[in-house]
Amino acid sequence: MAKRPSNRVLQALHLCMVRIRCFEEAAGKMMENGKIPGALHLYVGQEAVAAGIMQHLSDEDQIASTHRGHGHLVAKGGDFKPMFAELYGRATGYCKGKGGSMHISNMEVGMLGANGIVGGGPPIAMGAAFSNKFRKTKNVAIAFFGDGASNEGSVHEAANMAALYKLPCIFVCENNGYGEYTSQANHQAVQDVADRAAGYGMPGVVVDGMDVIAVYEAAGEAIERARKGDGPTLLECKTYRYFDHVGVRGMGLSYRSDEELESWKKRDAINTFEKSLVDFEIVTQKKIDAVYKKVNSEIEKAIEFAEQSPYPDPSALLDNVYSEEGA
Amino acid sequence: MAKRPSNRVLQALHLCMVRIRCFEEAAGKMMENGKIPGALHLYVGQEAVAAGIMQHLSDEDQIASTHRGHGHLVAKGGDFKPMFAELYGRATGYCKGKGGSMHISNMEVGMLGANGIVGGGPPIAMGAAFSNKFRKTKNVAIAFFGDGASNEGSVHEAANMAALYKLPCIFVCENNGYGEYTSQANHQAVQDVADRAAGYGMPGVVVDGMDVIAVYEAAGEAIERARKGDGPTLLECKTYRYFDHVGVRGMGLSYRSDEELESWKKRDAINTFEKSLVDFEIVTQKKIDAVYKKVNSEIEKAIEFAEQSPYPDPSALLDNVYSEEGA
Amino acid sequence: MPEAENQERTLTYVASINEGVREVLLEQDNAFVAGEDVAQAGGVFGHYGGLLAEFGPERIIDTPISEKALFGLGVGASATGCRPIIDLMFMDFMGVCMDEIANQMAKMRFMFGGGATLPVTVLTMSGGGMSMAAQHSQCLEAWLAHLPGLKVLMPTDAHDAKGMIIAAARDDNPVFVILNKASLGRKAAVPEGAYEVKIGKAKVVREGSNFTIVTIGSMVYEALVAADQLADSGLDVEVIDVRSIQPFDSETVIDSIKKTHRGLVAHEAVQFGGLGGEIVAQIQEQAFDYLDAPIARIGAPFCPVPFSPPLEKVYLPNAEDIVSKIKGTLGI
Amino acid sequence: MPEAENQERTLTYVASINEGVREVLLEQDNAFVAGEDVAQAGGVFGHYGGLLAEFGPERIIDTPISEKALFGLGVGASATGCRPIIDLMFMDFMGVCMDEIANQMAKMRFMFGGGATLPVTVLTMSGGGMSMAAQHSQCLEAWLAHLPGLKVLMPTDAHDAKGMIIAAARDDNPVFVILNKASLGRKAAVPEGAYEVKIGKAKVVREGSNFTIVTIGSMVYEALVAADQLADSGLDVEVIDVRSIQPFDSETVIDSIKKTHRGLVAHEAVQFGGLGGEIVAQIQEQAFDYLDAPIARIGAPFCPVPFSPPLEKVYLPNAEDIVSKIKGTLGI
Ligand SMILES: Cc1ncc(C[n+]2csc(CCOP(=O)(O)OP(=O)(O)O)c2C)c(N)n1
Ligand SMILES: Cc1ncc(C[n+]2csc(CCOP(=O)(O)OP(=O)(O)O)c2C)c(N)n1
Ligand SMILES: [Mg+2]
Ligand SMILES: [Mg+2]
Repeated sequence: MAKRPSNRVLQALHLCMVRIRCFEEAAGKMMENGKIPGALHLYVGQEAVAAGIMQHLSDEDQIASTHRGHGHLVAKGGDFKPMFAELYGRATGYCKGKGGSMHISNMEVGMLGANGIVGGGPPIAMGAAFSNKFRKTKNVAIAFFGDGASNEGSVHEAANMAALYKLPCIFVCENNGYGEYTSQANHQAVQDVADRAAGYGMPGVVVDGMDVIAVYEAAGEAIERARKGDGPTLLECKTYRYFDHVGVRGMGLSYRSDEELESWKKRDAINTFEKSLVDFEIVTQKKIDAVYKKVNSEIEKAIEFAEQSPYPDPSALLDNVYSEEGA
Repeated sequence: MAKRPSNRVLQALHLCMVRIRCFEEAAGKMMENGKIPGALHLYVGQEAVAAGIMQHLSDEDQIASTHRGHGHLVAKGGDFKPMFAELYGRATGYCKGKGGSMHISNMEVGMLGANGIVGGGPPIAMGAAFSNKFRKTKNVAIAFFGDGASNEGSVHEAANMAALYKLPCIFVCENNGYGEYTSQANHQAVQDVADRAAGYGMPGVVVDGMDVIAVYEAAGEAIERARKGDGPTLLECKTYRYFDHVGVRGMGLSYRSDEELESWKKRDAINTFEKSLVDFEIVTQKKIDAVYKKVNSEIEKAIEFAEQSPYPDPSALLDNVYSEEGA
Repeated sequence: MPEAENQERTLTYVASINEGVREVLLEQDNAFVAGEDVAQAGGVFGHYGGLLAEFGPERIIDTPISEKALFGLGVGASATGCRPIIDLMFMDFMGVCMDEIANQMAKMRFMFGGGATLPVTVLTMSGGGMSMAAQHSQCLEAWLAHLPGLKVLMPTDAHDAKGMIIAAARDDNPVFVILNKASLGRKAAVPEGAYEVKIGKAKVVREGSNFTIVTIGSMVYEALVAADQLADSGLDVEVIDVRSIQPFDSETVIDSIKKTHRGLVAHEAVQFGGLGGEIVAQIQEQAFDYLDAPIARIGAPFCPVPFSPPLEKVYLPNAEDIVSKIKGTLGI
Repeated sequence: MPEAENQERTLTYVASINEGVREVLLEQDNAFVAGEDVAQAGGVFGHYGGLLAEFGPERIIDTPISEKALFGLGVGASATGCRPIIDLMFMDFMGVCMDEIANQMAKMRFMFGGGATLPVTVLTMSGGGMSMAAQHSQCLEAWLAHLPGLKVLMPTDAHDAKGMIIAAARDDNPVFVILNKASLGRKAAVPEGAYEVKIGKAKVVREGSNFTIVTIGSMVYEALVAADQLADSGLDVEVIDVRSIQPFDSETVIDSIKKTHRGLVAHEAVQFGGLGGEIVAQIQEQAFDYLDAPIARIGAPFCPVPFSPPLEKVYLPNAEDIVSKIKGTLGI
């Protein structure tokens, strides 16, 4: 169907996944070192989803993210420095330290925020898609949500409205099998969230979320469809998170087995993709190593930047509650 | 499939529909006469749905109704006197005049209330179904909702939870083609709300809501399934309301055509059923006339009762906010 | 009412809402109206009548019955270049979309460190008196005024309804304009064309020298009646229409109290936990030494809104209640 | 704290919640706990730990992330013979299910003319201090206390947490027990077995003669610290823990003010529109002639809860704020 991605795209997908992985691992480490306060929901394991989708988007396309939002922002073009600074709660962060991990955002790259409310994003993405259509742009908006979030009424309402108005909105369900510590089997009676698409009158597509090319291609189709004015798609990506729901080791509950985790790690999106890249001689292992090195040094600098950045001044507390221009 | 209903059942279905029709027509008249205050959402046209479903239920089975709730309560065994008294806002009403049309209810016959909030009923019915299972009864609970309400998040959540726990809950969508003045085509991109059932892992059934036998049989299957512990069903009944959204003539908006209304009236559930009953010599026209006479005289008495009933005493205002027993 | 003094033309509240929205749509290309039955039906109270014909279905939009999506639309579209006007048919339905209101719309700008601007206006209808019972008659403005990030207006008369809708739509923040059912058919002088009623400014609707009634929404009418009745008891009552509950114009209220030394706050909302408490607390904090008597409050009793007309009549605070409360407090 | 005087055993707040719920489950066959991650995970703060093992999956129930359904479950099941305990993980999520809370749970009994009884208990977690930012740190009790039909409790310490959960579950009305994060790890003397902390009764946690601090939830701790500090300034401060905000025990508060003649109300919730206003209004209405100074208020400033720890620290009211506010008000 979709033509095979160019080498440029393949490398971009790889770089994107590596950037996310390294960012999240570093964030997790800094959290465990007591440097990052609050709750951190890490994206490690799910990189192929963010990478495969965001590869199709420009800064004018929007996404509304979830509590597990760093990966989305990295893929959408977020800069490491203001990202780390935000996680650290510094004045130089994307949200001036006011949002933190759960509200990290950058409107300039079209990232309408992580969201502390499960199911909070899809109505907002749908609204952005409405705006895209209303303003007669060709932009799309992506609504990210988890398998757990699929049971929130807000997702249902947003999907129905998007289908009704044929909005350029892609509903991306990142099904990692769990909502916190509750398995999918314990939160819904269906196996594929995509089965819900038919009830809204939109296509429902299931894709292997550990296969970045599969995600890239399925997303490409959905996004093209949306840009043409043919309306939304529900794209379900089967994936897995390697760390705990919150943080790295989290609360240490035994809600899933080591075997399960290992079996997913065997299919790790980055490892398998790198193997293909090398096997098909698209890049050398050396080049791959160089990618990691570059990314990690960027991360080091970003952490340094964050750690040297000042905390917000107490006097800033009451800023940004209202926009003053219009008041 | 299901065996042909007995003559007793056929007559009960007929009586039930006639009782609803006559009740609603009288209520509409009294409203137009200025006797009934507030908003009245009349059920005329949809009688086959309430009749066909409630025929399977006992007082211990529950229903959670909608803003269009009189028909459901009549079919569930509601008494005309306290019903009219409630519409009139009298102390002798089912809710002591505190609820009115939009909150009419009677727990003794398992009617958990009309509801002023679109989509308000299904989570409550689901909760009652949970209770039935928890308390190890064989009772079922019915969640009524309209085509318009199918787009509320609450319905989505209740359906998913009911399917997950295999609750004895039937989700009955009365699709009358409109939510207030907005046609189904203008509120959702699908034609059959039942298409949403698959996404929850429950059967979805579409039935002709103007055919009381069809409703009765489909409901019978769903209810039997639920009582056996096999979980919920989404039963969509295609139907039509003859009067305006509120009241009889309502706001006089032209949101649907006279032809459309007439075409549905030609298939009127009561008329066509009566014709069959006579044709198949199950009852005589004379007996049918007697049914109307009896029902109408009961209604007259009920109206008289309501009109002669006192309004609630102002001192009753603060009663019933809390239950005192446990406080 | 001072602003309208030289105007001849009077309009009903319903018609003035319509004019206000129309002016906004003429003025702002990226403004649209979205809500349930706002387009084809023109709103359940007719206040959007004619707008579909004039502005077309792209700008006057009937939505599904999905308030979470509706408010998501308001948030997402306003953050990305539109200026939505969102209609919530009855204020009571806020519960269905309170997350979108409280956690998204109100907080997005702050959470993003100022990164997002949300020029969205919400119009909704509050209050009782129509036998609409417990779920269609509430006054829940206290919920909204407690939420940093929102502005909240409650225009009482036709003049303010139009002017506040325009002010709200021109503001770059989420602004709720809470309309009230008791005003729907009432007329007031309404200027043609666009004008603003300033957000954050209360209005002295009756001047007086020795008692202040601070009122919100429908209670303004009752307070004016009460003021007339109290004149016989030697009270020269000043009546203030708060109009803008967030931001709240404490200055106008405090100045009046400093002049009159006595006062009462009246609203239709349930008294316990209503805005009356906030206003009283501010008065006693800022004008303690001026007070000759406690500031009294009038609000609805602690029960849901009853359906039965005689009960609802007892339930709703009115001029009589105000008069007797004031007399009781002053011992006259 | 008087009720616990002769008890040796101390427990953390987390452990006392657990015991309270356990006592209820032992006592009431038709009680069950439903919520997100309450069963297998034992709750995100561990307060339901061990209950699944003891009572089984029929009574300790993990639900989908569907708060509307969860509260519908509470309403429907309680109206039909069960006594549900519903866990709402964070109070901030109320917006997602506010209709079920406000329009169904709170009003059903009244709308039905007394025809329904809803013995349902809701447990939820409020407050800041954990860098959880704007959507996981709120104190929204003012929304609930404004709703006739609900009872609303805010136990501050471990003793009251257990006793109030038991009292709530034995009550035949919908009762919210708002727990608070600042208390989670704190210990207090907690009796074994079942006991009730009476709904509607405030607690004098420190006696004093010439100033009253009326507090809610986490602010009790700050008030006690402030009281110690103020002793040097000649103030003998009485501290009242409101505990039951609906019904509200005005008697205890008024009695104290009549004795001390001066006071301050402190809560963690945003000051504007918070319950402080209600309490101040009642005090000045019922004890006007006893007041030597205005009743001051302390609450959070008018902005969402910020993430960054130093900002959150400024945001959260504390002992220092209380002390300086009191000194400012009294001019000492
Ligand atoms: C409305 C709401 N309910 C509950 C929560 C608590 N919570 C945070 S994340 C989460 C699980 C979400 O699961 P899923 O949507 O599958 O996303 P994942 O964490 O797996 O990425 C829950 C229950 C919340 N933040 N908001
Ligand atoms: C949450 C909510 N939104 C909107 C309304 C206003 N309203 C009352 S009835 C109705 C239409 C309902 O349509 P449907 O569910 O199809 O039921 P029908 O009236 O056709 O029986 C609307 C929008 C409401 N009562 N509650
Ligand atoms: Mg998940
Ligand atoms: Mg309908």
